Amino acid sequence: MLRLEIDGEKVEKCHEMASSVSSRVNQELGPFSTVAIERTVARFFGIDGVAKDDVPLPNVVVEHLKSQGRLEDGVALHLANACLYYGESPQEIAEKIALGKISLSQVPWQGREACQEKAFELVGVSLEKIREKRREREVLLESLPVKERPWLYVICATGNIYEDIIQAKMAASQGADVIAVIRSTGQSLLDYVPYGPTTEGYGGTYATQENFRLMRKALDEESEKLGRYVRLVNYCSGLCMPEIAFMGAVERLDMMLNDAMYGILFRDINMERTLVDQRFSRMINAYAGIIINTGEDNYLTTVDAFNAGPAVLASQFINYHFAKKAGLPDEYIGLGHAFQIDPRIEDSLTYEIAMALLVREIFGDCPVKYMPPTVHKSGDIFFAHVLDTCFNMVSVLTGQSIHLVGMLTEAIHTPLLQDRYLSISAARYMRTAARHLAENFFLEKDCLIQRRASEILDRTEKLLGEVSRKGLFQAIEEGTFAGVKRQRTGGKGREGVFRKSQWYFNPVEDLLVKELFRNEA
Amino acid sequence: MLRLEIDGEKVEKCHEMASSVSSRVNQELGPFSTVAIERTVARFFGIDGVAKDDVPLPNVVVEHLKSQGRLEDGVALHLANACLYYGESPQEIAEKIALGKISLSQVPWQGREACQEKAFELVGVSLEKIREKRREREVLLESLPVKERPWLYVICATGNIYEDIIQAKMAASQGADVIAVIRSTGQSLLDYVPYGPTTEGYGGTYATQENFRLMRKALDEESEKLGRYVRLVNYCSGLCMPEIAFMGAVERLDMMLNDAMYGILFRDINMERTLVDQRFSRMINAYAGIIINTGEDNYLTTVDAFNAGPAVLASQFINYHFAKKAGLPDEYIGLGHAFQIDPRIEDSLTYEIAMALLVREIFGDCPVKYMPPTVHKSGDIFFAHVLDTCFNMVSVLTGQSIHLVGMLTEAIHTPLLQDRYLSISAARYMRTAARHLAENFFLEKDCLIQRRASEILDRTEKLLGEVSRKGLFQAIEEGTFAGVKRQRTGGKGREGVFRKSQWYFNPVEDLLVKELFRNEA
Amino acid sequence: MMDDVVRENVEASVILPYGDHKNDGVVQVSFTLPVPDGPLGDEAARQVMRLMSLKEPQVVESTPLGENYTFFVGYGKLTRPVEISKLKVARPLWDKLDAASIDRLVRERLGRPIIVVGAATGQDAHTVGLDAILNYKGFSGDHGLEAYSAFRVVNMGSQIPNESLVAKAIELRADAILVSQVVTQRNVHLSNLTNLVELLEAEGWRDKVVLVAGGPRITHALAVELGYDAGFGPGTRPSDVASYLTQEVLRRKSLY
Amino acid sequence: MMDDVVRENVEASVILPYGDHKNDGVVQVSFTLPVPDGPLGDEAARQVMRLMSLKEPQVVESTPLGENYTFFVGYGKLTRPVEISKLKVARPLWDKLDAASIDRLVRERLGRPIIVVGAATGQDAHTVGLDAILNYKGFSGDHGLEAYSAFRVVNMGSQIPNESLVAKAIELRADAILVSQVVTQRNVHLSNLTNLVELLEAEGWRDKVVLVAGGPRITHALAVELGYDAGFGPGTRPSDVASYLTQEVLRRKSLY
Ligand code: B12
Ligand code: B12
Ligand SMILES: Cc1ncc(COP(=O)(O)O)c(C=O)c1O
Ligand SMILES: Cc1ncc(COP(=O)(O)O)c(C=O)c1O
Repeated sequence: MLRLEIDGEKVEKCHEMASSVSSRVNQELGPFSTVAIERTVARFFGIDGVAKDDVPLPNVVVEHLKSQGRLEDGVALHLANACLYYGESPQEIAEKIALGKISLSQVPWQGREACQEKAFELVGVSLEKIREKRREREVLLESLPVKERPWLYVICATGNIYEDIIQAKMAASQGADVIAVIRSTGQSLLDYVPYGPTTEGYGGTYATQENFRLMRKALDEESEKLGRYVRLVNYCSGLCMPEIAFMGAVERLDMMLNDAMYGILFRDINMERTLVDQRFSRMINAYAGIIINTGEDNYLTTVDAFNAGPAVLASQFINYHFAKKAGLPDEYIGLGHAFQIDPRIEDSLTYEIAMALLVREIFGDCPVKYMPPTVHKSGDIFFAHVLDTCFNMVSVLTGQSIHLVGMLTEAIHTPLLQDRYLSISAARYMRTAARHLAENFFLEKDCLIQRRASEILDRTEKLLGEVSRKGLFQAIEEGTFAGVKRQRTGGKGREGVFRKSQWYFNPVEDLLVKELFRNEA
Repeated sequence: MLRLEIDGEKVEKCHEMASSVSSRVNQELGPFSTVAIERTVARFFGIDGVAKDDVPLPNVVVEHLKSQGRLEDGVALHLANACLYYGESPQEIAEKIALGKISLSQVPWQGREACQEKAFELVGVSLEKIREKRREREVLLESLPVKERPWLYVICATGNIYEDIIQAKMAASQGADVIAVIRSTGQSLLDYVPYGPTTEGYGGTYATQENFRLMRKALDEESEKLGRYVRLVNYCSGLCMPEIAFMGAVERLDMMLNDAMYGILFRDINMERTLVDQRFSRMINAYAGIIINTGEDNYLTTVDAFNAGPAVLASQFINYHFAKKAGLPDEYIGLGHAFQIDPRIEDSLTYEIAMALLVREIFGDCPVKYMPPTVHKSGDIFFAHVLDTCFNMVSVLTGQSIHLVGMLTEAIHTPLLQDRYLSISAARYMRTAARHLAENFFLEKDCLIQRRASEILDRTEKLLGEVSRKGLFQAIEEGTFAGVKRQRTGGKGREGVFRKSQWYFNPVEDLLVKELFRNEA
Repeated sequence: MMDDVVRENVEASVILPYGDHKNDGVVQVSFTLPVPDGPLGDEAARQVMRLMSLKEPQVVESTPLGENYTFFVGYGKLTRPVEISKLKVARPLWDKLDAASIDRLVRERLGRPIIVVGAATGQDAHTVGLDAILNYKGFSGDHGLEAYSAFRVVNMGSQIPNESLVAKAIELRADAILVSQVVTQRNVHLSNLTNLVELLEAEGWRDKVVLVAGGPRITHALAVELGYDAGFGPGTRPSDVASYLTQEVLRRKSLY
Repeated sequence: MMDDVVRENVEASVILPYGDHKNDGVVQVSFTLPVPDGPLGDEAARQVMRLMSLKEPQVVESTPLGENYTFFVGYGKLTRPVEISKLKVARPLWDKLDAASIDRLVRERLGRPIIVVGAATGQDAHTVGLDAILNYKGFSGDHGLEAYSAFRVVNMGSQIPNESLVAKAIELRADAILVSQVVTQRNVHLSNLTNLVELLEAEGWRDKVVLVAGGPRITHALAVELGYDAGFGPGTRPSDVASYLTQEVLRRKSLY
């Protein structure tokens, strides 16, 4: 087995620092909620669908309350109050709000206790539904076990969910274990979640509940046929993180891309907004038994991968602790890593192995999501296939868990049918041909791999030292991650962050905290 | 470093058995010579060119002597005798023979001593030319050093030497270290060597001296341009082994395919003919400083590679000892091996590594020629490229010396310009990206690689035991190698083998033996 | 007829390549042009794609292979569709039989084994494909003709002159001749195959045998064109050949 | 003119793809058809190749991708040649200048830095290409425009609405606008690029700036067609852009 000699104390030190960094953020942001969280609570109440002009009802409710100056209390109290008073369902209340027939702040007050009780009752239905979906998955996994590792993960990105379905099933039948439906370019900056099936997106389909449902259904059929449960992934990033987390939970997605800092760095979303939203969305992921995928691979596409090791590792530590604090156990924290060192560098493959091993070993119980080379691929699809083969080799050799299958046409277009097939079959070959290869080897003392890994760990420790000294906000302001600088007060969606009032109440959060941290209490 | 724990005693035992197998053959065949050897001697005398009907003059001379019933004495005595008597050059004598103007057996006898002296003088010129070519190579290698390993070896096979030249230069500029010009299908069964440049061959050009010269010249130019000596290869197998060895020696080829058994097994050439010819041809190779390539890779294309390990290794031992007994030092014995296990077999890559390491380590000073996957390639050029990438990886990981670059279009056609480029660039990438990778690893005790290698060595020892018990002739008759059975008395070219008379004299052999085994005396 | 069954499985009667969307027509191409790398080369490459009737030709890679030669990878869209109903599909006519049925049929109807002579002819030394069909061991877990009691097989091996093959077939009064041709360079397989037919005709034996060709570049259509009864390409299983030969030999004697 | 020099380097006036021999016309293709794997599918694939004007179409691989979809690899020979002299090659007009000359030229002739505003517009969040051109660090060892005293650079970053870009350019009285467009799906880059031109025209600013587009799917010809002054594709070096901008800006002011 390839095992590094890692300095356990250094790792411990990194964990401590990252934990304190995330605690400090959580503490500072504890008093805040966001429009996205409140819309999520509305969804937990069962509010769905769109009003005229396609505005989703959760947005209608939250905007309405905001315009009345009462959003600071959270939507839950006011919705429950209205339900009690009118004796109607939240959906009916929401529809009436949309028609201007009800004004939430005008509804006669039914008392905090009654409202809270009603609220717990109403969101309880959704929570039960999520538990139900989780059990469903467990049963399916029992009867349709997935035996081979790493899981082969491919994307569909036609922009038409029905076309995606054909392609996803085909990919599954070719050997894919995980299907990710790529999201339309730009959805992360929409401050609402579109509704219904998508037939014309670009760079992908919208993350809508209907799309989730359609694809999950199709994959369930295919899983049955193949005798192997095919997992479904979508994105839980952007301005609607928590709402999408909810949708994924009730439609039995199995994995979601959810990173504590991705929106800040790569979509210029406001820091506070993202950091508040990530916590709540991850609690939902945790409750639903959904594996999250963090986005450190993106650093490696933005800055020079050869030098980005410490920033990637530091970010993984931080992302990990944010996730833990949102109630995710290790087995659900799919940290992102990627094979992106310039292939012209001498010994690049050796460096890739070093970093892949390091991440793998430090987060031994986390299912690392290992991403393929992309940046250094060109239109030479043949050489791209060579690079992917090396990536496949490193993945199997270092025992990765989730293997995003690289595409030979990465530099050209989102995958054609044939690209996906060729890439899956290459990855499958490696998984079989090198299945027990790693068991044959161990590492020489002080070899290049060992030295490289130690160096990266050392530099990570230093970097985390700086971050914990400055705090995460300042570190990001100074461009610590992916070379991107963002201002705490800048970025999109900042207007959606608000300080909770003294009356603030969020039954979903209360219940999730209770359930997720039961043992800690 | 990846190093097997090999049982040194077993290896020693194998060497002893293989050595005795080859000694027995050499002894048994000592009293024989062949038409090809005599034609080679004629060439050493300086006879070249063709008579009418394109029959090469060396053939004319040998056929003439044969028709006169005096071939058993060897051509040397009679040629020298004629030269002395007529005071003409061997070439002039040969031309006259062709015109029916001279009858060798009729020439008045000048005395054995005078004839031998004349013969030594005449072949001495050719031997000096070969030494000169060897020095030339040494000087070029000094000024145009080749630094990277493994050497990348590619083929040209257009059937037109001038087109080959364009392609060979292009390949060299793309990074090829060794150019092999593929020989026209079927030349091995011609009992003469065609003359002049080839512009219409199939599956390749003829191995002619002119083709050798043209290509060597072109590659010398390109070497100069690139600052790196580009080696040239051609085939020294078939009914004309020794003649082609001579041509390669005087035209400064750097490597030649020369196997002790290939002709028998794969071209159904008579056993005795091949085994007599191989010894003489290899002595010439040795004298010229030409690396030979043996053909065990062919076994792996003919029978199931997973099970062929012991036969390959046994054959390598035998080929090695034949080579040693022909005066080749280890550095010139390029044993053939190949990556050919069915890619659908679990752990196929691990088995490939095991065998590649085993061959590499047993013949530590021999430059193994490692051949790429071919049999299991289909028209799926993309997957073929994946297989080649794995082959490239194993080659670098196990420290091979001569790397025949696999082609993604192997199953379709001899390489197009673009195929060669794509394959060379894939191999170069691996050589750089994994340059020091092997230094990071060592092998676990009793791992699969170790176990597989030991098993193959054990079985090789048994197999060699059988072969040495039966003798090589019977072993081949029983289909020990590549599953091919041949009769000692069967096969092509048998009529060209003859028992030497008591007057037999071969000045080339005498001089080569003296030079090559100087230290042993 | 199999072909029509398959035709029915094709959903549309007119089809186009499918890249990412139905009927998008996307095709990948690669080729080398004798031009230097640069804007002119790229335009020449696009022109090649236009000559191939590809719309929106995209050069996604151009790499110099050496002075004045450039390798191109491109994508384009074919808009000229294939009309399924107009395709002419040639295949030998036979139904797959299992080994037991074949052995029984031949025993019961012919009363003796079918005599088969096989060879790789001319300069061709590729025996693996021929052996796969003829020898006991077979191919992909499917036994070769030798494994059937229904066949008596003579595998002459490689590099057999057509003359020797014909002589052997006549000598054995063979029911079928099986020829393997792997090397296709400069179309040597075509002349070899044609020459065999001519020899057989000259000997007056063409009609007395079922004449079959096989190899990676052989299709049934090509074989028929060259005067053979059937052709078998890559991936052929011995049991396919056994089924075909049984039916064809019996049919000729009106026993099937 | 570079193009003619290059044209002269092409040895023949009429060229064909070169596989293994001059003018053999060999082209590799691959595509997927909505047909099941089998003889009908192979024939359909050969038909596709015929529609692409390929002679001797050879299907070397057919693999089922799923029910009713088959992937094909093929080789064929193009016999319709490219006439080199008829090709229209579009490229921006500039000579390569070194950094020192650029800085000197601008200082001496313009007397102030060239003001450049750059952005990845619309939904496009790909900044690496734009940064490679603009930022100090540059690309492949070639420094970006920021490294020159000749330029004052404002890199607005990614996902910038065209409106903001135009507003910024007007505010700074920019000499040049540099737009990066990487995502091309459903031709979103075309509408983004066109829209920018329209906005600039509406503001009366189109003629006041040198307008440049760049990205992996941008060619000069395309950019010009869309109303830009120049387009830069993959592999562009910052020094190319610096050379072009210097010459173009000075030329417009009759200083070059
Ligand atoms: C193994 C091999 C060899 C071995 C052959 C060993 C042997 N005992 O057969 C050796 C090393 C000797 C060899 C030599 C040469 N080879 Co070679 N060889 C191959 C290789 C790698 C595999 C062929 C094979 O065994 N396939 C497996 C069998 C099972 O498949 P198959 O032959 O297609 O057979 C199936 C069907 O076609 C069909 N079939 C075949 N025959 C018949 C007959 C009948 C009657 C029927 C019904 C069916 C049938 O059924 C079979 C089972 O499904 C191919 C490349 C490749 N991957 O295909 C090159 C290849 C065929 N060789 C090639 C060449 C050029 C040569 C050489 C001329 C030159 C050289 N490169 O050294 C020499 C000369 C040999 C000669 N005189 O013929 C070329 C041919 C190019 C072309 N299109 O013409 C190829 C394609 C490689 C290449 N890219 O250059 N070769
Ligand atoms: C890195 C990357 C990303 C990163 C971007 C990080 C960042 N900070 O830029 C991340 C991960 C965020 C990303 C996301 C997405 N990406 Co992306 N990404 C890439 C990738 C791998 C490399 C691009 C790159 O950096 N190239 C290196 C630079 C130096 O090259 P360049 O951009 O061509 O620039 C050169 C020239 O074009 C020119 N140039 C470029 N701009 C300009 C401007 C001017 C003025 C000038 C003069 C010159 C110029 O000069 C540069 C230097 O030579 C490509 C695939 C690939 N290998 O190309 C996919 C790719 C571009 N992405 C793609 C897609 C679809 C997306 C997503 C929409 C969906 C998804 N797959 O997740 C998202 C959405 C992003 C969005 N909203 O735009 C597709 C685009 C398909 C298409 N043809 O439309 C690609 C091709 C991948 C694929 N096969 O699916 N991506
Ligand atoms: C965590 C995470 N979220 C989201 C995305 C992409 O989604 P979008 O383009 O919608 O922001 C990525 C891309 O890799 C990611 O890593
Ligand atoms: C030792 C040796 N000689 C010769 C050849 C091929 O030459 P020919 O086809 O002319 O026999 C090979 C093929 O691999 C070989 O290994």
